[in-house]
Amino acid sequence: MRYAYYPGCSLHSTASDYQQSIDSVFRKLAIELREIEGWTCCGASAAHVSNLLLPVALPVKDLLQAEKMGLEVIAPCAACYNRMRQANYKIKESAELRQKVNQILRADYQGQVKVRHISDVVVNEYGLKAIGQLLEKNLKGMKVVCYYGCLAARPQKIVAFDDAVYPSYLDRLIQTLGGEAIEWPFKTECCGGSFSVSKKEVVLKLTHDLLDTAKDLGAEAVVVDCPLCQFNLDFRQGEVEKQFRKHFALPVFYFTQLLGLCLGFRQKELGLEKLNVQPFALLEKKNLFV
Amino acid sequence: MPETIKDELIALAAKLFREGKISHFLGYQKGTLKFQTTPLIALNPEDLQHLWLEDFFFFNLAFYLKEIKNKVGLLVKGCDSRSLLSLIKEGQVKREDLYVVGIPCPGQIDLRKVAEAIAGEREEIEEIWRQGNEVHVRVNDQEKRLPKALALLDKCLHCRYPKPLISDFLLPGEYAPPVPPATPETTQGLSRGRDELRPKPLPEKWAFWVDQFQHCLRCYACRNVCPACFCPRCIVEENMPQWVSPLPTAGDNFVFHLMRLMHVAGTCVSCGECQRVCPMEIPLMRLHDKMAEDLEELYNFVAGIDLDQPLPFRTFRQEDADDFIK
Amino acid sequence: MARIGVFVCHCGTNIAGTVDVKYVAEEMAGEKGVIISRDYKYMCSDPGQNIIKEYVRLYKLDRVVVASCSPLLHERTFQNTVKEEGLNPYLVEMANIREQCSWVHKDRAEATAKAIELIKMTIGKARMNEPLFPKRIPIERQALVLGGGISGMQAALDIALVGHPVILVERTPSIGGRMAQFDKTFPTLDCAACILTPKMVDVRTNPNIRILTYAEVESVEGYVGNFTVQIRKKARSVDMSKCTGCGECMQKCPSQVDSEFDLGLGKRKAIYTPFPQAVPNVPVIDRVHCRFFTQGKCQVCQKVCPAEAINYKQEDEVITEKVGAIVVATGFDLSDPNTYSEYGGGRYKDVINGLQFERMINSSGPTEGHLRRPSDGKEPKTLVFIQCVGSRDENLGRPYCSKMCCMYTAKHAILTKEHIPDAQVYVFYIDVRAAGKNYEEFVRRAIEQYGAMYLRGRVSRIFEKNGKLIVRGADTLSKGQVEIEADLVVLATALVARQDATKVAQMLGIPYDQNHFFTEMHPKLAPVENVTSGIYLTGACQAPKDIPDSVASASGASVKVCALFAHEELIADPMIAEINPNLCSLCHTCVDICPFSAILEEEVQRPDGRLRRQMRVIDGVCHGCGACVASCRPGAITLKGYTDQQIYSEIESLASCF
Amino acid sequence: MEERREAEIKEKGWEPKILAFLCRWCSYAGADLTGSSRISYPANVRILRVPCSGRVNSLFILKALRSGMDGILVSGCHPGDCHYTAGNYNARRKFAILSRLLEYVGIDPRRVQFSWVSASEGEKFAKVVREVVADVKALGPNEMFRLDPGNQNGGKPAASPP
Repeated sequence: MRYAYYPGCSLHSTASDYQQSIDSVFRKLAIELREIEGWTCCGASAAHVSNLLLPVALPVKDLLQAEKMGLEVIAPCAACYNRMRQANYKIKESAELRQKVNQILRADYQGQVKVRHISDVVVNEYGLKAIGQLLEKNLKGMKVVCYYGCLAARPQKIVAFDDAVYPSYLDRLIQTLGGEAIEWPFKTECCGGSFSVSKKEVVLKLTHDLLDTAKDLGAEAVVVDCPLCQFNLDFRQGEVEKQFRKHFALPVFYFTQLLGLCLGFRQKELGLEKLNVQPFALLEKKNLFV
Repeated sequence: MPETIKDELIALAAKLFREGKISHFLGYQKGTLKFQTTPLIALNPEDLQHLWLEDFFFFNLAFYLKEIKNKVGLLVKGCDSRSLLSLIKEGQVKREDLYVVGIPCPGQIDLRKVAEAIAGEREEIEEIWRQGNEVHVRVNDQEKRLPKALALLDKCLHCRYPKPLISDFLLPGEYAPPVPPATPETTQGLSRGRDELRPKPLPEKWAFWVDQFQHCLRCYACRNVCPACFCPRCIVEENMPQWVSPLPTAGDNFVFHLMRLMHVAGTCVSCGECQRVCPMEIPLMRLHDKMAEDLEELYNFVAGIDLDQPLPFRTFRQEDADDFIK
Repeated sequence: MARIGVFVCHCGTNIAGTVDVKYVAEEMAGEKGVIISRDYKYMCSDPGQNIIKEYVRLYKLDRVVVASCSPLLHERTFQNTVKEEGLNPYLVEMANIREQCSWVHKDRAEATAKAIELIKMTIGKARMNEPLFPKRIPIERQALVLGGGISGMQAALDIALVGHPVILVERTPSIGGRMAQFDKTFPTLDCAACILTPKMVDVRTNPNIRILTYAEVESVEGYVGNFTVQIRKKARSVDMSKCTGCGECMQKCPSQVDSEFDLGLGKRKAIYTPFPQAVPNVPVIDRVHCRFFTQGKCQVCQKVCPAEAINYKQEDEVITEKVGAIVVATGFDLSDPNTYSEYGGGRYKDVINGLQFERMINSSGPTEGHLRRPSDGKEPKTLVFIQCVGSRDENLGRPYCSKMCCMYTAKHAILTKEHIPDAQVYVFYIDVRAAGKNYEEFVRRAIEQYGAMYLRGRVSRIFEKNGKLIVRGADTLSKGQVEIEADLVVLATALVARQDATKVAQMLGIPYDQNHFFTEMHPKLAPVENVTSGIYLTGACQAPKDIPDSVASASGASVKVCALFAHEELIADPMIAEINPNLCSLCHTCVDICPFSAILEEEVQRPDGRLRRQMRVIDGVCHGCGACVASCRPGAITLKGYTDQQIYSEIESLASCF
Repeated sequence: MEERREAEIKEKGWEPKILAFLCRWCSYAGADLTGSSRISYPANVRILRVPCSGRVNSLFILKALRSGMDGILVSGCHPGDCHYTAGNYNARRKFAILSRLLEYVGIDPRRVQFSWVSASEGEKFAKVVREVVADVKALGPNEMFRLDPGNQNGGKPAASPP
């Protein structure tokens, strides 16, 4: 298996731990990731609210690179994934836009490059059965909630690869790893996204609700596959605790980190020390600490 | 083609005869003219001894299914198989009555083009053989090499379906387009993309076609050879009312050819036989290609490739193109 | 050689004011085949018609061309005129020189010249006219009604009351349909059973109605007036002629099964009637769950039956019936509430749908009319109703409105408050659609008198917290998010076509829309007819319909059936298509093109005794549109009245004018 | 007749002859409404009534062109309004292809036009006729087959085939 890889800005900065764990896990799964050469911004955050053309033209520039490579694209960040899928959709939908974008990029892109979310590839392409056979450790006794966020689910017909409101692919992965994925109604509730920067109080309220219900249901950790969600739930957790006078101490893992642990990698290979909410006590309790 | 394959084919067909699965087997036999095999209609295993497999077999044997309404075994090239599909869709043959044997095709030689390329006459050609990407011709003891584009039938240069789309048995060999698909135009769409007439102003087009139509003798060879023309009696032979006058005037020829186009729309698989047999060398395929492209563009319909797709004039979609209507 | 008479009408000054009618009449006299040509002030008047009659008689005319107004106006008039003289009415042709000439042109010379050409075209056509004779098709005056719900029952009754025999086929063991499941009906709140049960009895006791329950139609062949249907009567395992309906067997049967009728909220036995008032009141054995059929022993029902009616050996029986008309009243399904993941996707027991609520609040339902939470049996105090669940939802490909949810939700709100006065009821809605007699008033009552809290907005999520259901949604009027701690949530799930609707449609040869609802002939002007003649639609198989609408459409459909049955024979319009088998290639283009399924392939014996396959147009089914004619490449099909010959002759006649 | 026509043309200037195939349920009734509303339009159009636009065979159009009609109009019910449910949809496909073929052999699409006119669109019918007449006037007479000996209207022999 071989894919064109589009890390996006997060994976090189706030989510470098995600990147580390992906590198390790994919090495083990023998899936080759070829980083798209000279990739540029996917058009999320600022671009797509400022202009209609830019958020399509930007990802198309990267997709054109991928087209040359002749490979499907993996995007680990839900925002990048969402942008690229949207760009493909819009390019196919509107002849006018297609023409404009191609004019700008001096290219002939028809929206044909397939873009996959990293979890989609791991769970649905590589398959849980195959993963089950590689495990060296398991998450026995660990109760988690899986948090999917919105960008890999909505708009449903453009990006979703599972139920858009109540997805279950991460839950199924956690079960395969031997852990307990708690039924949790807030799987796709809003985390506040990039309001984290501009309107922090909104994010604090929303993340509080998420963490609070998760804790209530007995979760010991949260599992995510989106760097924005991870940032809000993990980095802001201290502030939430302070403002709402509650104690959560819920580590927020990337799914690749837990998968990596079960595949036998050590914490350093998975960037676990970069998590804000320290996971080591929990991991020790579950005999996963190495 | 190696003798072993011929033996294998004869054994297969003979077995089909013995088992009563076929009453006819359609293949090729040695022709009386050079570089041309003649259709063989075998009625029993003995007839099969005349089977002759060499690389010159442009005849589309599906043609005979217009007449032979029995259980038939037949050889088909990739492109011929589309005629079969069309005839099945038109209710003229039943799939279960056919035993289809696929034959690999290296691309068929267009003798007219070869003669033109060597600036000689057909009769002067002593030998033709294919080698690599070229066609070699011996004329007056001299060997000439032609690129395939100058020696193969036009349709072979744009071969989209080298492998039969339906078959019960495939003779061994390579089922690949004779010319590698070089540009997107040759692989996508039926477009030959080179009809210089298309962008011309209307009067020039009319002048061109009226000149062509006025040469038509109304010999009806195009119609008679066409695997898509299977009506028991053609409407041009109708005289109550006589829509098309039998006199070969440019005007009535225009009505005849346009009518024929409309009648084979969706069934015509662009096999090119009409143009090949036209004694007046009217470029009929330009018309057929234009229509095939329009059908694909407007209705996403390509003739003879999908049994489940309804013929374009037997169905509609509410959202079909409407822009030409006031 | 035709003997043609041309009659040019002045229409007072309507035509003569612009067209030189005298000159026109004179010009026509010289046309080939024209024996006489004359003008008159009003051709349609009695004296005018008399002139035509006189000339037909005098000159032995065999074609009549009237140049006057639009044939849409007076074609029938002049057809009758010549008929009185013994001339076949289809030998009359009209040239429209008023609407399409004198009224739209001002220049006298231009209009006159055009009138001449129009008449010449018409003469050209008339020359090719042939006498046509309407065909008579016998009608089997028995109707088949598919579906024994309120719509099917009403249709069966209406037809039977006129005196025609009706076969009413119902798939389940009893007639009654959805309405039998309801508690009360809006907007009057009378009890459904009270108005339905008498109707069921009427159906049962009507001597013209044969009820076949636990039966399904397997095949339909033929055409209007002459359908042959095969009906499978599933093995009931109970002899209908012996059973007295005492119910002893149902009491003693040891197998308990979830009741379909109660939508899983209650139980039934393996031998059962769906509900106590079932018609016929004869149980069936559900062989999938019966101990005797699954394990080979038990036979308790047989032991206790005082009438010896139990027959385990009964087999399915397929009967063949001839009917002249079919009324389709197959009804609707509710969309599966478990598919809406935002509402719990089936994970919460206390999220139910409207029909389940209906069963629960029904005094003969599984809780005997007491509202109970399915999870713990407690009485709910806070109830949330959510409307438009799966309706008006583009994402689900279901853009339509389910029509009755607004009304039954208001009804549920009222009934809740009547059962539990201290309950709090919330209703989430997008719009309230209460366009019906006394409907809006009913909704207002629910809000104002019963205090139901209507919240305009959608629910984004339902989740469980501390044993309560938290319903989180938007209230777009107060522009805020609301969270309600509910005990019970009722979803007004979308009404959808029956799961097997497309199969039924294909069997009957009727069209259906993208939502699989059956399509009427015309949405406004032919709402119960179907393009397939002799098949009529009624009730919710066409689109969501409430009881009044269903009953009205049922009566409409019955009138159509009775109108068809008013004569022993169907008089078919002679202007229909005809196929010449000698020219036909059997390509079936015509079959695919025909919107009425009027063309079939059949095997006929030739004079030499050999069989040959050929196509035939069914008289009475063909509507005469001519689409097949235009698509027949060898010209094997003729449309009588608009033949190729006639049209060719019209074109030629016009061409010869210049 | 050729002489007569030429004389006529000399006298009045050339006026196009347009043949219109109108479906009986919508467009024909629409044209009637144009009349009863007394909306005038040029007198060049001759109406031929057919039951449905689906009845119109491409041969009618080809034959009409061949017979020297300067313009042809086919008009039926709007999509979805066909009295027979689908005749106009079937017709539309054939006309679309025929129209493109005619264009390809050099016949101006403005000579063979199509429209949807409902029974209530008297105004529209007049407008359509006015447009078609103006279009065909701009194109000039249908001279396409006039040199043809097969033309029943006489004429001069075509250039003899080589």
